[in-house]
Amino acid sequence: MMHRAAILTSLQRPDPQAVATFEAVVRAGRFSRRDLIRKGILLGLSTPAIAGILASCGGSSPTSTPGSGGTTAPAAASTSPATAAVAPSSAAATTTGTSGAAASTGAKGGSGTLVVSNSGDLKTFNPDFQIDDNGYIVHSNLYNTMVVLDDDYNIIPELAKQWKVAADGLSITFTLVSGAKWHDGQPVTAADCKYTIEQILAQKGAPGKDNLSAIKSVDTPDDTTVVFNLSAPSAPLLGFLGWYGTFILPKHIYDGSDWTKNPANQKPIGSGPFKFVSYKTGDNINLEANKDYWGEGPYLDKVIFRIIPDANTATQAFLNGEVDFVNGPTPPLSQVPALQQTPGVKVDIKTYPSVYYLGCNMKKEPTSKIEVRKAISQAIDRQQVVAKALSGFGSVATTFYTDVIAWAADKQPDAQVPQYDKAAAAAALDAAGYPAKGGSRFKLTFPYFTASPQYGDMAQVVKENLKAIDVDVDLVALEIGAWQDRTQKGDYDVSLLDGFQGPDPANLKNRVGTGGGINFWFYSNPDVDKALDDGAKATDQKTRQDKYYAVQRQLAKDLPIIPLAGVKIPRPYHDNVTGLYFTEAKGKTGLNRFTLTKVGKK
Amino acid sequence: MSAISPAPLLDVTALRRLFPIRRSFADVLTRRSHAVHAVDAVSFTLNPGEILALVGESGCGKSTTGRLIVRLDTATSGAIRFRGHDVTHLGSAALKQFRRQAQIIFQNPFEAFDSRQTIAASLQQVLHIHDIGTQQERQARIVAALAGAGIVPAGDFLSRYPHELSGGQLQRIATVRVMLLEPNLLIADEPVSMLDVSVRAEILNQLLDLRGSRQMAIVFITHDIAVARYMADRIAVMYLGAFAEIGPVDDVIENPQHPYTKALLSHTLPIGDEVIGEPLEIPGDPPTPIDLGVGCRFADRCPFAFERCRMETPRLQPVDPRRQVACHLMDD
Amino acid sequence: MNQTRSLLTLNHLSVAYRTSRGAVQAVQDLDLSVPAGRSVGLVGESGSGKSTIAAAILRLLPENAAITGGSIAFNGVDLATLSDAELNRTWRWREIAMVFQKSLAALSPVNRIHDQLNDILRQHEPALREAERDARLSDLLRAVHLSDRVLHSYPFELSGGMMQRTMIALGLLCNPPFLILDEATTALDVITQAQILREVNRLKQEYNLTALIISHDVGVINATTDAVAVLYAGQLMEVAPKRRFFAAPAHPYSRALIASVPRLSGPRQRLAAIPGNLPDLLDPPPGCRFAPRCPYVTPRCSTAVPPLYDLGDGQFVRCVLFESRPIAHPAEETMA
Amino acid sequence: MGRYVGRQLLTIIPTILLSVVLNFALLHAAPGDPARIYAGFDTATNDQIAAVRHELGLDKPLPLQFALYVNQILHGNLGESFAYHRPVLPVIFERLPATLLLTITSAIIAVILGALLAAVAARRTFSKVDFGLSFASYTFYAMPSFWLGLILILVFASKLHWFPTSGMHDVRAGYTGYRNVLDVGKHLILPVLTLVLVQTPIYYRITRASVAEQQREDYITTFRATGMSEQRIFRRYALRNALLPTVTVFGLSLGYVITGSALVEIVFGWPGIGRLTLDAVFQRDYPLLLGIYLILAVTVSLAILLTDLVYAVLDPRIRLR
Repeated sequence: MMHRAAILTSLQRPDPQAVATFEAVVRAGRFSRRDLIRKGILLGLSTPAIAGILASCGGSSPTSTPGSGGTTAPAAASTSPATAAVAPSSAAATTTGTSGAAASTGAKGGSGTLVVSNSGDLKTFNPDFQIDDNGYIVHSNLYNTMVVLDDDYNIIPELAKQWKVAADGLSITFTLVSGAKWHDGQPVTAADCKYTIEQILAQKGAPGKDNLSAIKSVDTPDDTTVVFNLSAPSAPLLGFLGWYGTFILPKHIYDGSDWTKNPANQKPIGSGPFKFVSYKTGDNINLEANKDYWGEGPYLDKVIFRIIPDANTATQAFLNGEVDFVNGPTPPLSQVPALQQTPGVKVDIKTYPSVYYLGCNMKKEPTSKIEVRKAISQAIDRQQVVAKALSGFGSVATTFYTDVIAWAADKQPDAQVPQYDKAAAAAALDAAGYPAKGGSRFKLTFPYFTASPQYGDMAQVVKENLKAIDVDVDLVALEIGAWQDRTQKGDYDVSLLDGFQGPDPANLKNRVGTGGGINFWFYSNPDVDKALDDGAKATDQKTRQDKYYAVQRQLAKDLPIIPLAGVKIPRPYHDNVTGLYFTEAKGKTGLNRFTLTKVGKK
Repeated sequence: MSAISPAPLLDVTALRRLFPIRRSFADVLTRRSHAVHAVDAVSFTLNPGEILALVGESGCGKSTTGRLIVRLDTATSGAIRFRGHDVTHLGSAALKQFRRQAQIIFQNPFEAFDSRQTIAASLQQVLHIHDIGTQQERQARIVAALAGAGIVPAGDFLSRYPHELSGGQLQRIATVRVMLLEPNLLIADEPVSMLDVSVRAEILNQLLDLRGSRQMAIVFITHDIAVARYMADRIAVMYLGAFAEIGPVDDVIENPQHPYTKALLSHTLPIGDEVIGEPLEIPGDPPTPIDLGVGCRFADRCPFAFERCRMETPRLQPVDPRRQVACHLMDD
Repeated sequence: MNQTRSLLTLNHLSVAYRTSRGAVQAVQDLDLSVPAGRSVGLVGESGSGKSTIAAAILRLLPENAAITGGSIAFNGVDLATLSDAELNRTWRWREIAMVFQKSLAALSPVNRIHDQLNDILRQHEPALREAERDARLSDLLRAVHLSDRVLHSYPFELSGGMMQRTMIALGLLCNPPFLILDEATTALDVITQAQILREVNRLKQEYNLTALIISHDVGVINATTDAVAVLYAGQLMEVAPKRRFFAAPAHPYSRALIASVPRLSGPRQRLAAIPGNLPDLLDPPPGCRFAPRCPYVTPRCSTAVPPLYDLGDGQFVRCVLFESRPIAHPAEETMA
Repeated sequence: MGRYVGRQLLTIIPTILLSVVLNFALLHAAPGDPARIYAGFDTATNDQIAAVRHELGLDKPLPLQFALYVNQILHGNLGESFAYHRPVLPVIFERLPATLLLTITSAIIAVILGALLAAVAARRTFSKVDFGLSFASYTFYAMPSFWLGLILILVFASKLHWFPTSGMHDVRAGYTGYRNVLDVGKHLILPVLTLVLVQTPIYYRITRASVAEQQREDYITTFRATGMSEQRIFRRYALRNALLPTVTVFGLSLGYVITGSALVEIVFGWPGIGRLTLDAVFQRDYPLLLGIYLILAVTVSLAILLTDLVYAVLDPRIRLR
C-alpha cells in the first residue's frame, strides 16, 4: 500500500495528450483492467480520476482503493484497514468510496471455457442463508455484493459505486451503479439491497446476521440510493458487507417466499458476470458468460466447476489437462514442488489470513497452568513444524494475528509468543513442579480432526517436540463432528485449529472471547472481552488498533492458544490461463472473492 | 403307585412337542400355522436302575423325546417329573441342578467334544461348570473314572485332542464324561449307531456296567431292535410321535401286539440261521407328521386297518399289567 | 462249491493312498473272485478297504490313491491297465455298474432325475431316439416299483427309499452283467432296507446279475449273498460260503465280528467286545494285521502275513491257527 | 415359485423397518452436532448455532423427532436435506444411477470373471495357472481400493493418456446423444476396473473353493462311474452346483459394493451415492442420511431378492420347498 500511495502523490501533473490517448485506448477496450490502471498511474492519474475516465467512456469496471482520495486519511492509507472507508482519522470527515462502471463494454466472452476444480458440491445457489465453503466460488461468479474486499482487505466498490458515512457514524448512504441487471433482465435496484439486508437480519441462522447486526433499518430514497441506519457506529460493518452471506439477491424472485425453498435456489438468477446453465450434482456446475454484465468482463465463454473431492485425483486431472485451475482441493503439499517444476504449470502460493495454533484446555491441569502453557510454546520448534508438516508451505508464527491484515497485527515484543527454547521449557516445568520422573512429566491427550493431512502431521511434530522435554502426548484422530463433541466436553488437554481470521479482527471475539463459538479452550478474560467489544464499537482506526493490540498482548500473557505457523495455500493453474484473481496486481479483488470475471486464456 | 412298587425316578405324562411351520405365502398372510407333531402325548415311567429302549424309524420322535426329558428342548405341553419334582419348566439355576442328575450322550462322539480342547480340558470343564472339587480333586476323579471305564493309562488320553482318537474311544470318553457327575438318569441317543461293529459291544457293555454299579436309569434310543433287546428291560415302539406299544422287552419281541411292531420285527434282518418269519408287508414310507387329524397314525399302511382306525385315535391301553398297546384291534 | 466261471477276479490286488504323513496300504495283496451269477459279500469295518476295492474295480480311486500291484480281471480283461477313455467307452456302466452309499447325494441336486438318467443313457446308447430312451427309463423305474413321477422330480423330493430304488434303476440302466452295491442300504430304515434288499434279490434273478455286495452289516450280507469275504485293515481274512461263515466262522476276527452283534433271538449273553482299535495303516503291524487284538495271538503272527489256508468247501482263512491245512493258490483256482 | 417370491418380498418389509429404527438410533448416538456444522465452523456464534438447531428441529426430544420422522415416512415423505434444503428423494435419485451403473457393471463383470477364472484354475489344480491366479487374487484382495484406483489413474490416465482421470463426463466437450454414452463409457472404465480388480478375487476364491468341493461330491463319483467324461461332468453338473454359493455371495456383496464404493467414487470423482453419503455423514445431514439408508435398504433388499430368485432358478431345492 505504501508504494502505491507514494506513487499517487508524487505524480501531480498528467500530460493532457497522454490522457487523451489513454481515453482512446480504453474506448477501444484493448487493455485489461490491470494494464489500464498501471498505465493510468504512470500518466499521473489518481485512481478516482481513472475511474472517472472509465465511467465517462463507458469502459470496463475499474477499482478504487479506499482512502486514496489523496486529500484525507494518510494514516489510514498507510495501514490500509478494511475499515478505512468508514473511519478516517478525522471524525468530522466523511469519505466517499467510488465505483466507475455504469454499463458494460461490448467485449464479453470469447476466450473459451475454463474448467475449475472444486472439492465438493455446493449446498444451494442461495448464497446468503447458510455457510457454504464449496459454493463460495460459484456464488461469487453468479452474484454481486455491494462492496468487495480486495486482496489486502481494503474495501472497494461493487454494486455500490460510492458511499458516505455520516459524521456521527450512525448512517451510511450508498449510491448504486446504474445499468446493473439481473440475469432475467430486470434491473438491480436499491429495493433488492434493502430486501437482502432485511432478509439476512430477519433470519436468526443467517451467517451474515451477526456481522450486520449494527444495521437498524434500511431506507431507499430512490432506485440507486440505499441508506443504512445504524444503532451505533460500527467499524467492521463495511468489511463484513463484502464478506460471507451478503450477496445481493433479486427481490422480485425471492420476495414473499421462504428463501430456503425458493426454486431459484436450484436455478439461480444473479447479477454477476456468469449465468447459470446447469448443475449435475456431484459432477459439475456449468456457467456461461453474462453478455449483459454491467461490470468488467467476463472474458470467458464458460466456466465449468468440476467437483473432484480427492486432492490427488484433482492434481492428476489438472496435470492431464482436464482441469485448468485447481481452486480446490488443495494439492498435497508434498507434491507442490514437483508441480512447480512442471512445464506449463504455474503455482501461486498465497498467504492466507489464518494461523495454525495449539489450543490449551484452560479448565484442566496441567494446561490450566500458565507455566505449562509457556513451556509447551517453548518446546515447539516451529521451523520444524513448517518444514516437516507443511512441506515449507507456511510461515513460523511469532504473534497471534495474521500478517495479512497488517494494521491489526501486533508485532511488538510484548505480543510475541515464547519461541523455541528446549532447555528453558524443561527448566520451567521442573520449577513448576513437574519433574521428569522416569522420563515422563505428564501425559497430554491431544485429539485432532482429520479434515486435512497437515493436521495429523503437525500433531505428530508437536508430539515429538514435547517428548523431547519428557512430556508424553496421546494423539487421537477424530472426524470433525466427533472432535467438536469431545472438545466441547473438555475431554482433552491440547488440540489444534486454524481458520479464517478476516476480514476484521472483530472476528477474534468468536475465537478467544468468553463463550465464543470456536473458543473450545474455555478461555475467559474480562479484559480481553472488553477490549474486543471496544474495538468493534470504535470508529477511529488508531483506537481500534490499540484495542486489538491490547487483546494480543493479553493473549501473549495468558497463552490460551499457542500460534504455530501462518497458513500458505498453493493454487496451481496452467500458464495459458491469465488474470486469475491472485495473479492480478495487489489492490484488486482477490482471494476473498473468487470472481473469475477477469480470467482469460492466452 | 402302590406301596410295593418303588417311586418312579422319571414320570412323563402326556408329553407333546409341536414344531409350528408355515408352509405357504397364504399361511404367512393368514397367520395360519401348521404343526409337526414330533412328540404327541407320550407317557411312561422309569424306575431307578431301569433301562427303557425307545425304538422306531428315523423321524418317529424318539430323539425329540430324549431331548425333552433333559430339557434341551421344551415341551409344548405335558409334564416331566423327576423324583417327584416337575422339571418341565425349570429356571436356569434349578435346571443346572437337574442336569447334574440327568445327562445325555449323542450319536456322534466327534461333535460332542470341542476340537480345540484337550480331552483333559473337556473333562475338567464339566466338573468346573458344576463346581465340583478342587483342581486336584477333579484331576483325581477324572483319572479314576477313566480307569473305571478301562481307559488306561489315562495319561495317554488326557493330553490328546479329539481328532487324535477313534470314534469308539471318544464315545467311551463321552460316556465317562457324563458319569463324572454321577447322574441318576442317562439319555443315550443312538450312542453306537455311528461306531464300528467291533467297538459297539464295548460301549453297550460299559453302559450296562454303569447301570449295574450305579443304579443309573437309562433311556436308550435306538433304531435297532436287536440292540434294544440286548440293552433294555422294557421297550417302547414309537411311530410318528406316539407310542405304538410299550412293555417288557421279551414280551414285545416274542409276542408283538401292534401291527407296526410286528412289521418292524418281521423286517429285521436275521443273522446266520435265525428265523424271523414272513415279513409283514406294509406299503409306502412313514409320512411326515404334519397336522395329524384323528385316527390311528399307522392306519394308512396297516394291513389290518378297519373303519374305526381312521375315525378314532387309539389310546395306549394295558393288555396285561406290564404291557400297553395303542391299537383298536386290542379291543376285540 | 462248484467250479463256475469267474466273472471278476482280483489277483494280488494292492491299493495305496498317498497322505501327508506317508503311504497308507489300504488294500494288501487281495485275491478274490466273483463267479458269474453269484453274489459275493464283502464285509468289514470302516478302514477295512472294502470301498477302496469297489473304487479300484471301476478305476474311480481318488487322485491320491493308486493300484500298486495285482490285476483286476473282468471277463479276462485286466481293467487295471486300461485308459480312462477305454473304460468309459466299454466297461463302466455297460459291463459294471454300481449302487452307491449315501444315495441322497448320489445325483446332482439341481437337475431332474430324468435329465440325469437320460444324459447317462445317451452316452452309452447314442443311437436311441428320445422316445425310446424315455420308454427305457420308465420301464426301469417300474422294475424297481417306482412311478414315472420320479423322473420329473429332483433328488431332494424323494424319500431315502425311493432314491435308493432310483439308484438301483440307474445301475440297471445299461443292462450290465455285473453290479456292485456299496453300502447300498446303510442309511435306510429297517423296513425300507429289508424291502429293498428283497428287491435286489429279485432283480438279481430277473437280470441274471453277478453282484459284489459291500457292507459292514452282517445282516445285509446274510440277506443278499452266496459267499462272504471278510476284510480287516486291508487284508482278506476269510472267504466262505455264507452258511458256513455264519455257522462256523474260522478266523478269530470273523468269530469276534459275529459274536459282537446282538441278536433278536436266542439267549441274551454278554456281547464279546473286540478290545483295542483298528491299527494305524500308516504304520500297520507286521504280519497279520489283526494280531494286536487277537485273543489267540502267537509270536509267529507278527513275523509274516499268513497265507490263505484252504479249509475245503470253499472256505479259506488267513490265520496261522490253520497252518495244518493246505495253502490255497487263488491265482490258479476259483474260490467261493 | 410365486409363493417363494411372495415370501421373500414379505421378509423385506421388517428388514427395512428395522433398518429405519437402527439407522435413526445410530445416527443420533454418533457424536457430532449438525447445527454447529451448518452454522459454519469459523464464524458461527453460539446464538446462530442455537437458531439453526431450532430451525432443523433438533431441539425437540429425540423420541418426538423419531415419531415425526416415522410419521413423515408413512406419508411417503423422506423429509428435506439439512444441507441442500431440498426434498431428500430427488437429491438421492440424482446420484443413484451413477452408483448403480458403476457397481452393477463392476459386480457383474467381477462375478463372471471370477467364476470363469475359478473354473479355469479348478480344472488345472496345482498348475502354474492355478498358482498364479491364486496369488493374484490374494494380491488384489488385499489392496485398498482407493490406492489401487489412484495407481490406475497414474498409469492409465496420467502416463498413458488412455482414459480420463476422473469424473463421468468430458465437461469441456459436453457431448450429447450416443457420443455422450461413449464418453460416459470411457470415464467408466477405470473406476469399474478398480472395483472389478478388488471384487473378482472374492468370487474367484468362492467359486474356486466351491468347484473343488463339488469335485468331491458323491454325484461326481456317480457320473464318473457311469463313464461320463470329466469335461461333461464339469460342464453340465459340477459348475452349475459350484455357482450356487457364488450367487449367494453376489447378492450379499451387492449391498456391500453399493455402500463400499464410496472410496472409489471419491478417488474417481464419480458423482454417485457413496460420495453423497460420505458428504452427508460429515455434515450430519440426518434426513439425507436416513433417506439414503432407506433407499439403499430397499435397493439392496431388492437386489438380494433378485439374486435369491436367480438362486431359486438354479437350485430347485429352494424353489420347490
